[in-house]
Amino acid sequence: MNARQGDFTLTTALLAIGALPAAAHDGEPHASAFPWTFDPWIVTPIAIAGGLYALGSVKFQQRANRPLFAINSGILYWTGWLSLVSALVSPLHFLGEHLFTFHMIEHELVMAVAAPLVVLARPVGIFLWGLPRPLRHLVRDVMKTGLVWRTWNALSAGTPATLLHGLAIWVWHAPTLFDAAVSDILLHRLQHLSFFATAVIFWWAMIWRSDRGMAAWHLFLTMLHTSILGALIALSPQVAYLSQTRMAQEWGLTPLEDQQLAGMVMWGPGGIIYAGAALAMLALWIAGSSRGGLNASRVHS
Amino acid sequence: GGSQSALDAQGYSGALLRDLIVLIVVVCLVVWIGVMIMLAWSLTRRRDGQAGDSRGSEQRLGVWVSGAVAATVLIIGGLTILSFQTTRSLDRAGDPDLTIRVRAQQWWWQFVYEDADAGSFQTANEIHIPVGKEVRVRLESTDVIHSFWVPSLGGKQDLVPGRENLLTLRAERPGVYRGQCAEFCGLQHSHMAFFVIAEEEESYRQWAATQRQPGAQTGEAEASAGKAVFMARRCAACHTIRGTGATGTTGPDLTHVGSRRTIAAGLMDNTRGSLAAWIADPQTLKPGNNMPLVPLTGDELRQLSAYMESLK
Amino acid sequence: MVTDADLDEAELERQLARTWTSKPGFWGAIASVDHKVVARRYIVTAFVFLILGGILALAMRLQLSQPEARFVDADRYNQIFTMHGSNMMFLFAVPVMEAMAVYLVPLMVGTRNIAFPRLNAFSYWLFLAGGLLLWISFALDTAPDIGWFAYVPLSGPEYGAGKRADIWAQMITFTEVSALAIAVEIVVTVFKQRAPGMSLDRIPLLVWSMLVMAFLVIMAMPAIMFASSTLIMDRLVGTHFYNPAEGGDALLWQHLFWFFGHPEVYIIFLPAVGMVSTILPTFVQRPVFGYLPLVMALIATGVLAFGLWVHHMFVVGLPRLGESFFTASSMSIAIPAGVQIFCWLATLWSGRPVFKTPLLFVIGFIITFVIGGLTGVMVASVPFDAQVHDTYFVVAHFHYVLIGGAVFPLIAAVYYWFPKMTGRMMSERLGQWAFWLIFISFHLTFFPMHILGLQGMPRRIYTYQPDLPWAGLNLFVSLSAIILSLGFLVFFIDAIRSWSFGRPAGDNPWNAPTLEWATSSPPPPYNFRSIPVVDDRNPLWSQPDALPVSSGLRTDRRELLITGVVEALPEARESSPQDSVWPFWAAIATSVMLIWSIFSPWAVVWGSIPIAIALIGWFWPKGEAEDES
Amino acid sequence: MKERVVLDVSRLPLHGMGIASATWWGTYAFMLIEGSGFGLAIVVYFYLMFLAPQWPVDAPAPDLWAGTALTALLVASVLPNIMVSRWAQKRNLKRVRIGLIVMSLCGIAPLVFRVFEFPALHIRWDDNAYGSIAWTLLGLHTIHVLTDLIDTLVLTCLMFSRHADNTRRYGDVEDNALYWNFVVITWLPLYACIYWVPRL
Repeated sequence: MNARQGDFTLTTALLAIGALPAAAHDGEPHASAFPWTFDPWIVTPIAIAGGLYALGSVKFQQRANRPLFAINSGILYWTGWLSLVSALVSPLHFLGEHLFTFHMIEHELVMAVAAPLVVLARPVGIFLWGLPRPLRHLVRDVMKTGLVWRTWNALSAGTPATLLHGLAIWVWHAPTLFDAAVSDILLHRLQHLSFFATAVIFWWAMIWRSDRGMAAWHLFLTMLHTSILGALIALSPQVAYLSQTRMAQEWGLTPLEDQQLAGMVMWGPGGIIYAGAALAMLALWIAGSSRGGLNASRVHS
Repeated sequence: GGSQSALDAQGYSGALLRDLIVLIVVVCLVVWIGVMIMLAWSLTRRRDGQAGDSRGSEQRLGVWVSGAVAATVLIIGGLTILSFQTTRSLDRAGDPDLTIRVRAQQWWWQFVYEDADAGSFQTANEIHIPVGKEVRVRLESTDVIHSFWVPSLGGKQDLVPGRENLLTLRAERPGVYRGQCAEFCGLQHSHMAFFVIAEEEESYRQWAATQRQPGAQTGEAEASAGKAVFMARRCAACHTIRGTGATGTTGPDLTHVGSRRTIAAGLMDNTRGSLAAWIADPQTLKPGNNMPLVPLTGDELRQLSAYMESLK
Repeated sequence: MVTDADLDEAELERQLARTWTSKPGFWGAIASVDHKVVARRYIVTAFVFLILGGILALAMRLQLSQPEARFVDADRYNQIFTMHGSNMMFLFAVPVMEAMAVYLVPLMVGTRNIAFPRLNAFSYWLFLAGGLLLWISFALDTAPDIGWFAYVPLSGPEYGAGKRADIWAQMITFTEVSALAIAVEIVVTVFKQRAPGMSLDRIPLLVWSMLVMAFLVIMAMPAIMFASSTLIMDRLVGTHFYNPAEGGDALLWQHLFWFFGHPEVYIIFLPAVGMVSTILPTFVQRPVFGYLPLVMALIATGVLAFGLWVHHMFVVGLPRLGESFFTASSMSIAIPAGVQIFCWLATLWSGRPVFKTPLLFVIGFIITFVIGGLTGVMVASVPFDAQVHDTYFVVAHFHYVLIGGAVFPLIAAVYYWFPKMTGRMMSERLGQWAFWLIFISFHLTFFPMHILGLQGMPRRIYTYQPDLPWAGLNLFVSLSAIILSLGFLVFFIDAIRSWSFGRPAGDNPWNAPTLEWATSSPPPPYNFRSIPVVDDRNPLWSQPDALPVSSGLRTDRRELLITGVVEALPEARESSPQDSVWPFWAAIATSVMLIWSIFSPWAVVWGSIPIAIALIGWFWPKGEAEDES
Repeated sequence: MKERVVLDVSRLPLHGMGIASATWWGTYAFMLIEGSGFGLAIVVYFYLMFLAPQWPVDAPAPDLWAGTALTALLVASVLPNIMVSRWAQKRNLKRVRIGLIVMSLCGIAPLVFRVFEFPALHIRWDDNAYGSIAWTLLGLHTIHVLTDLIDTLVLTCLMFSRHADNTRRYGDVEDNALYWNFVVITWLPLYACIYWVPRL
């Protein structure tokens, strides 16, 4: 490995996107431009989600008397939305199609950054405000039907959500499937959709549904299994993801190095996010365990 | 002897690592002194009449503790970047000038100089390298895990059966550098040393040219007799002496054993006496090693050690 | 049905004693399931193993005191350092910390016995059998000689001759099964048997540390069980897990071993942290500063422990691109460690230190552990580690962490809780002697090893040549080690003497704030006359006059209180099992099966039958009050 | 120390069920230990797979029928298992007895299929690392089926004894049902690994 690649490693590790100019300064075919990706099947839903939320916030702002809530959740939502855009539309997506490492960063952004932020913002209410009135009532009614409600409740309980999200992560990282997703655009969309959807369910379950202690436990388990998957990928002496790492050479990495770095991204930074969330949940759990007026009165009954 | 110390750095990597070690130790020393001052102050400070756990002082303590934790984060962040810089400097560009394949085994080192043009050759427990050149060592093990370590030249790297690891050495100054197996590898782990002799390009070339020659033929009668003993007494079943009928591969290649500084992986200096002692009773000198005790008469022993010594 | 509500104190104590006291005599002692009795056995046994391990260390120091010494031959030396490491980790450090938990946790959470007390008794017998297996094999000169880490292929079928490696692997199984059993007991005791009102944020820090330790055991020990079992399978029935020629891998062993081995360090260290956080406030007479940060630091250390195993493998040829990740993650453990250190310093700063022996050892711990932590930061750096890995630098580092970081607090804990356990004080004068001897000679012994390591001295060598520049320091280290052992001798003499002749202690000699000091010293078999009710983190300081308690538990059966996980609201009265000899027989049956399985895989089949019989005897209801519901 | 009574617990039940029972938590803790064991075994399976140039090593993918039939059987057994647990909650002794007999049979039947699973792997444990881990996964799970079967059999006998009609026993039945669910659930990823991953 030479110094140029050393630069590459550092910047990849620490600055992700900031590394781009350093990575490609050798006049490869892609050096001049990092194109944005405008896949209508991706851009349209993201744009709608952004538009609806903007419209909804404006309408909500006019009626509500809780501006602070709106501002906080707005910041969360837009940060989440922007990380989704940077993962799926910005040049990062283009890079992800060429380098496994960037693809992994993209996935971590979708699953461990965008999803929890959007979930924290609880945007459904605002979305509804963004809809025209008849549609709003229709959607609200649909959401309240027993089937939808029960399905959501069943899925977003702690254990099913953790299992579902874990299953999505492990199944898509089967080398054959992962490689297929890189070459088949339909599968690729499906992959990102299932990552994001299961991540939203997972984070919803952790943040809003589960008891804090259980949430911490599920987050810890998720940290453990994603770290192990990352470690498996990072430590494999064979290139398992053939077509995903095919182009690594153009970027100054061997395919094996690309795979190792990708695994490392999942193992390290990915794991830290889950671990951090788990610790935050535990802290809330412990700190709140004697509050709420229940304790003293009920013990001394 | 020969230098074997991470602090006595004589190679490119060794010097980088020494600088890093010194720097980190200094930073940590400062941190430790800082913490000790805080500890001493907490223990000895004068306490006024009131117990000091009012709300305000608790908050002040909180600020201090948070500040100290933030400083911890900064320091370990800085040390991580320092380590990273060193790692990057260690992995320099460039193809190696020389490649040596290392096959570690219980409890000695086999070194193969791979050179398609000039011809490959083998040594044991001793390598010569040219000063200032990049030497790539390809590390393999034929039995258990060993670790290749020449502290004065650079860090260590394990030799794992079923895998190959790489390490690059570059000696900056001529000298004799001692290395030793650093991963516990069984009974005689302690006696698994080797020497790296860094010399100027010219003398390195001469040495390599000599090593490529078949084993020396001497006119000395005692040595010739020793050769006959070597062939007759099963020695040839395990050892190779190029240019003779001895082609065994279990033990070290003895073609130029007389030119080496030590025998039995750094156990003893290489003299006729120590050779004789070793051949006479290897199991007492290095219990458990794979060289069997071959019964010899006194004359045979003298002849054999003379022959070994003559293989310069 | 008899409850305690309308009895006077003396009558209540009489009835409780009748219900909870074990029968006298040999079989009564074998059958006892009192957590204090079992813990005392555990602690004493573990300290015996400490002494034996220390003697091994002295043997090694004797051999290394001069170059090419011939006091101990290579084979014996390899057995000795393997025994020293395995013994200290598996037979002393982990068990003694768990034993302290078994003794203290039920008292500190205010309950009458540990959860699953029969499992507790079983675990002790199994631990004892594992220890005996290892030491008898050493006496027969067939002890393991493969290092406490037993790397394959050296320990594999091809290079590990005889049954030595199998004995090591099976000793692991013994101690791990007993450790897992205790971990389960601790988790359930802490979750379900806390005194009413002891919500999560009122749990004593020692109990938190033991809880985190128990979770680490539960998550980490299966890795070593899997590893040691597959090693035995490779050796006995010819599987190929670790054989690279048939698709196995030598590094797989290291991953599994260190996935356990790294958390193992925290399994030992976290309880010590809990001891410090408990002892310190008592000797400065103020509540600990930063309760929640300290709890979170314990948990964060536990979580991080599972991400750090590769830092024992920096030189095996891991992906070079990952080095900065590995360095960063290994160093990050310094953050929770820093939180703890600074919180303790803040506690010291704002309190009024009383310089008794326990506090001296705590201060010695801080001084020493900070050095160990900083050398830990050093070896966390991949390039730094490339020079010092497997040298005496690492030997120095982990002795600073394990002796300085765990044994010093343990000795402090012995001085601190000895009065509670025996009803008698240890000698303050001998304690001061022991402290200064141990503290000074510890540093004299282990500090020079850092330098030896940097000077190129590898670990696990039984001798070295005279022309290497290590002889002087090695002699110095060996002489210091003798003083260190004298220090420990003083400590043991003090403990043994005080056991019978110490000054009577009274309930709460240190004016400590936690529940174990609310009962008599030593505590009665039922621990508390009435179960305390808690509304503060330091109940004895907030309620100095009269302890709030609950009433209504039965006295004619062993009954304790089950409470909720979060707020510890009472949920049920539950019976606690009677004494039983079945755990003893089950342990014997298990030992037979495990040792037999070193020699034949069929042992697993035939050996299971007596185990099943013993377990049925253990669980079959006897129709006593215990069984009522 | 002087005491002040502030709480009366005499009206609490003499035995807790579900999360108020220490045994329930103990069962979960042991399931966690064994779950970690299964998880590790699966990780080792993948580790060896990532290591090997092709997977399975020197063998065709295992035959499906025995494993699939056993999987169907195990999944189906969850239904009576949950029923037994409910009946135990309601303290219906007669039904619990019948249910336990059914569950004993549900424990024996999979073992019959298990016998055919080992040859269906087309490799021996001592052929190569793939064989070793495949046999280990199957063996590990078999041990769990066996232990729970023995537990169920003993419990069945117990429920026909004079000790049967007791909240504690019903609690044991529930914990046993919990453990059987665990045995079934852990089998599903093992089944996927052993039978379907080699077909990817």
